[in-house]
Amino acid sequence: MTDYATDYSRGEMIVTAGARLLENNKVIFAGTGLPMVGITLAQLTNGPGIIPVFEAGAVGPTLDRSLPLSVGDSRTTSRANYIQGLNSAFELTQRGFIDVGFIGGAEIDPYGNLNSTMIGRFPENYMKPVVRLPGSGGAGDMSCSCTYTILIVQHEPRRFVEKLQYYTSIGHMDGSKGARQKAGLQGKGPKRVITSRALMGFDDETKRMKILATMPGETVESVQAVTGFDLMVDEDVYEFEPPTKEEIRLIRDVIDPTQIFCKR
Amino acid sequence: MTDYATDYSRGEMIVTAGARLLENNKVIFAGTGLPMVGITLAQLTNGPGIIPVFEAGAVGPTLDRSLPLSVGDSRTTSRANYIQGLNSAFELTQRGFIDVGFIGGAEIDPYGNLNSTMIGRFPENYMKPVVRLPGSGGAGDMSCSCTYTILIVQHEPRRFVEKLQYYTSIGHMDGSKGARQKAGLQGKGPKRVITSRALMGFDDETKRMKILATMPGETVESVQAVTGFDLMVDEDVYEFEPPTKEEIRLIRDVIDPTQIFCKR
Amino acid sequence: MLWTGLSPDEARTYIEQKDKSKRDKRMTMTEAVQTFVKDGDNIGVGGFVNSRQPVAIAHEIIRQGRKDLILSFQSAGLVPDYLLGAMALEPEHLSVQRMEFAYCGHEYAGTSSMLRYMTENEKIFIEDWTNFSMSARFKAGSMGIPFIPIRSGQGGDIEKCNRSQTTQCPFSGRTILLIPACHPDVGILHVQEADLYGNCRIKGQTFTCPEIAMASKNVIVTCDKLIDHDIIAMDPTRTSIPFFAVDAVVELPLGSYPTVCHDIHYYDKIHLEHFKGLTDAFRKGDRDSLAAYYDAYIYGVADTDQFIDKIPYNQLKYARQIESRNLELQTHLTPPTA
Amino acid sequence: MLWTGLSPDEARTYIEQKDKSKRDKRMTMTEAVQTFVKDGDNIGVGGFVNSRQPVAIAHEIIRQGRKDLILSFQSAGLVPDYLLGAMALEPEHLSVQRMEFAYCGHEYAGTSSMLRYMTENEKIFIEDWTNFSMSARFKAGSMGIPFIPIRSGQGGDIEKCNRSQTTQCPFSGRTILLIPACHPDVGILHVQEADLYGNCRIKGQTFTCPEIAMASKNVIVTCDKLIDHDIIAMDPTRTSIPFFAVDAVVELPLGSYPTVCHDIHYYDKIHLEHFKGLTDAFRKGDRDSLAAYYDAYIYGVADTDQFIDKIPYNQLKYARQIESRNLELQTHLTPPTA
Repeated sequence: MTDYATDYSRGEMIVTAGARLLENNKVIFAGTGLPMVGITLAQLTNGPGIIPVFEAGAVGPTLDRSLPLSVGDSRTTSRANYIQGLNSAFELTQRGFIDVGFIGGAEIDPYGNLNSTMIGRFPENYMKPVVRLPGSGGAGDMSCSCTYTILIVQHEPRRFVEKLQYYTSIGHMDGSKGARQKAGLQGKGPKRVITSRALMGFDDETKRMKILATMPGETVESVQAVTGFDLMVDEDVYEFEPPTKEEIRLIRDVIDPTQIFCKR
Repeated sequence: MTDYATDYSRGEMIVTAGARLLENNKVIFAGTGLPMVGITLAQLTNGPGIIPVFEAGAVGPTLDRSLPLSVGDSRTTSRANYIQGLNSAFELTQRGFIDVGFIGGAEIDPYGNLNSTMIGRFPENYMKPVVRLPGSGGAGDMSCSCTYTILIVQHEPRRFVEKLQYYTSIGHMDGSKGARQKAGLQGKGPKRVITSRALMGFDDETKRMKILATMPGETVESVQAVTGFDLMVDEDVYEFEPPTKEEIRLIRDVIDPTQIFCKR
Repeated sequence: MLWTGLSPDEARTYIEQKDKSKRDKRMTMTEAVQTFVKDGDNIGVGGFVNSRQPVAIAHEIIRQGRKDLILSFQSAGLVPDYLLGAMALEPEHLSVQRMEFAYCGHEYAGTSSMLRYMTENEKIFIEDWTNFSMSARFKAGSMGIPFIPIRSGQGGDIEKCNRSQTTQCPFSGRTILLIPACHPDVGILHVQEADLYGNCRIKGQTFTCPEIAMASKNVIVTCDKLIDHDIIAMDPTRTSIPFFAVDAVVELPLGSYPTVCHDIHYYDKIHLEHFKGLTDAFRKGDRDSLAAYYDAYIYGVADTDQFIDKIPYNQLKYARQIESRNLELQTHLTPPTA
Repeated sequence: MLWTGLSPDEARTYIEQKDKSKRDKRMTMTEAVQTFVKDGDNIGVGGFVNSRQPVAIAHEIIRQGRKDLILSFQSAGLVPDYLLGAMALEPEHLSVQRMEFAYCGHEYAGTSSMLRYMTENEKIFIEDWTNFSMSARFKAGSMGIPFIPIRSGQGGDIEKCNRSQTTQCPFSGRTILLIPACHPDVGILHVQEADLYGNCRIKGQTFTCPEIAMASKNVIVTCDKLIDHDIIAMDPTRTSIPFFAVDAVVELPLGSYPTVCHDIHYYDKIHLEHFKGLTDAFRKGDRDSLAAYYDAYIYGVADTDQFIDKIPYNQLKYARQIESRNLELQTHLTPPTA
């Protein structure tokens, strides 16, 4: 019988779910923050053969020097297979070498588009936003060219919105058929969205977000209640397995003991 | 009094002239054959600060491992400053880092265009030439993007022709004003042509080839006699200084003792 | 079409005419910035977020003061914050008119309060790109081509905010984005090792430093260590930037402190977070604390040695010790506290 | 638009679906060529003229026989000559239908008689490029872009013979050439060192080997030395090609002999010139001598070890001894004679 943890935080739930979704032996382009914690957990559990790629240029490192504080950190290079720079990492992505892009965003719409640029009216107030966010970084590139992406977003109504204030990282665009192909994009776009409330996918037809599983303690209703648009619900919706004690131990003792990205 | 050699070959005259034309401290992109001998002689005489670049990727080597047999040879890398590959070498050229391209060609026209692709009717017989030559190699690129070029051609009437059978490496095109600029090229094109008979430049107005100096033993008339088109003659035409004993000693004893490129 | 920095033709002409000889390029920091950083310059900022940021060069630019700068980078943290902070305090002494970038922030340590202050108060012009498109702009510049096609950064709002152009690929017929080269007036870089001619060796990721160097009109490099030219000549495949792309070599140990410098030192988190906290406070109205920092750590010191002298030794020592070692070898070290 | 090899979309889809795991990719030469070289394939040939040419792979392709091959390279000597020679002797066993290239010849040792024979008798289709444009085609392929702009190869007849297109730069308004990416079906490369996963270390110039590897659908690598993965992981900045771009790793000392292999051996001029002489003689009508060479050195041996076994030891020894040393250290060596 699996030994589940009973005491875990939202971040820890997200990280655990993310790690479990990463297939072994795949090439994963990890963004900064929780994705880095997730990929490290995956390497220590179900994905010892995972090949992490970081945008600053490291390919296939073993993350054994403690959690990197940045995707450009020297800690992303330990025992790597190949190291160059940003152009190289993104060209690998453009060429098709990256199976999964694992990224976070500040604001998401039903089609998996992300905003990490600004809060305010666009384009009118582009030069004078209400809140200026850091900008695309590499997420805007991963979302275009990784074979598919897994997204992490904080589950709050003001972050799950029908219409973004700014479209930074492209998901399924307006959901229309072949929209990404027509725009010249190559990757298939977002496949999963992970939050502390639910695991979501996208409807094959409409490309709108769909609950696949609820996180422990949540219901379809409680998830919908914190979402600013109507979620579809998968016919086989299920409850996601909680983190195991071992997963939590690894996060707390080994991966992020000082709670840099994963708060308790 | 300068101690001139009395016994030297045509190749040795060309190499000596080439070496003397190379300014110290300039970046010189050297093609295969006599240009490699010339740049080595320059490094040993008037141009110790010359920075050779070879298209296979070596920048700024000291040519102290014996004459390279190829521009891709390991001997072009000795004590270099920087080594990458072909794209890097040609991108440096495109960016403007190469002062002089020093190249050879099989057939030349009055405007310094070169043919190193085929003898035969073009385009009709492109797929079935009378003689197929090796092709552009890097000369077609150096001719476009080095700040200027110095060309070496065997001085025979069938090689100095009014119209090329194929335009491989671009010189002053048809001689019209701004022709290179209009075609999208960046470098200024050929500045000098060196043969065993003469040193030639190009008229500022017409861009046609012009005798600047005759090699020892030659006259304007003897040069014209082996040229398949009318040469202009500079008003200050002079006789080129013969090789010194020291230059010939360096070529024979140090640079090309087995006469790989420079026959006696 | 507005080219910020140099147009491709200007950039080509400048390099053509430049003295590319192999000569001693050592300079003092003061001299390097005086010579190569002018009012109105487009500055290409090396490093990535808070990794190998050219902090010492930024400090000197702040000390000397410059007006109407343009900052170009893919992702950066401390250097734009330092420059924007100087502008926030004394716009008559230093000002930034425009930034072309993909990300300005501090990853784990949060967003940039200086970017927020400047944009939310409409004090600078911004042009958004992605990390790849900005990197590829430097790459196009370094290659000597006026533009490069890429397959990202399209389909959303970013392309509406910048000078990219959508076109059809003439070969495949598919939609693709064309982005213009970036040729900064001056590239500012910190590397681990350089020789006196300017040949640079970068350890770990190169970020976009080689591309910035080759794309820029002039380049200032600070290095942790000046190494013999013979070491370069022994293995030229390790040279990341060739000498003729560099104009000033400033030997400056810890020139990217408190950001991380691969194999030399890790972040000084305490100092980074201290400064970050002051910028946060500034945005909320506390001007004096930030001004005091500038007076103490930048205006009040003559150079980087004096700046480093103000860092408690145990912070410096810890940053050096935890770099390039695995977790087990870090466990016996006690992190310093603020 | 005809794409030889893969179109950019096909190339992208293939790599997307490929198993990119880090696994043991060692194979015998026979197996590697059987698995990855098919009739009709576009073969990207690594090396440069007679430097680090993938001779052993070419020999095995000749032994196994393939039809309607396309050869893509910037500059090559021995490998196209070997393949064209095999076709000249027995077109039913091996044939090349097309070459896309900038230079085919032997520099100091003269033009390629096999290229002359094939073209002057109209037996193959040729497409001329320049060294840069062909290199940039591989580079575009490796970067995942369908074309790349370059500022050379235009204004003359070359652009009339190939698939490049002249256009106006949408930013600067100047004329520029667009060239299509090249995605070979299989890249064939010889490198000095590789690990069992396919991470490759190239010593000296990389030529266009990394670009060919990243652009191709599949890649066969022969290496002089198989090295521990730990050596790769110790300094990943020295990896020239990452493992996931490689499909077969064949440990094969002297796999590029008799061409030069940086730090391993210099040319075997005697063997090179011997073979070159036979191709010259073939063009003038002497079929038998060339056929005898193929029978003795290629068809008559099972593998590269047996080929090397036929090289007189003093030639082999001299080629190794004169590599990577200065002139003075070469003077006491006596060059072997044919």
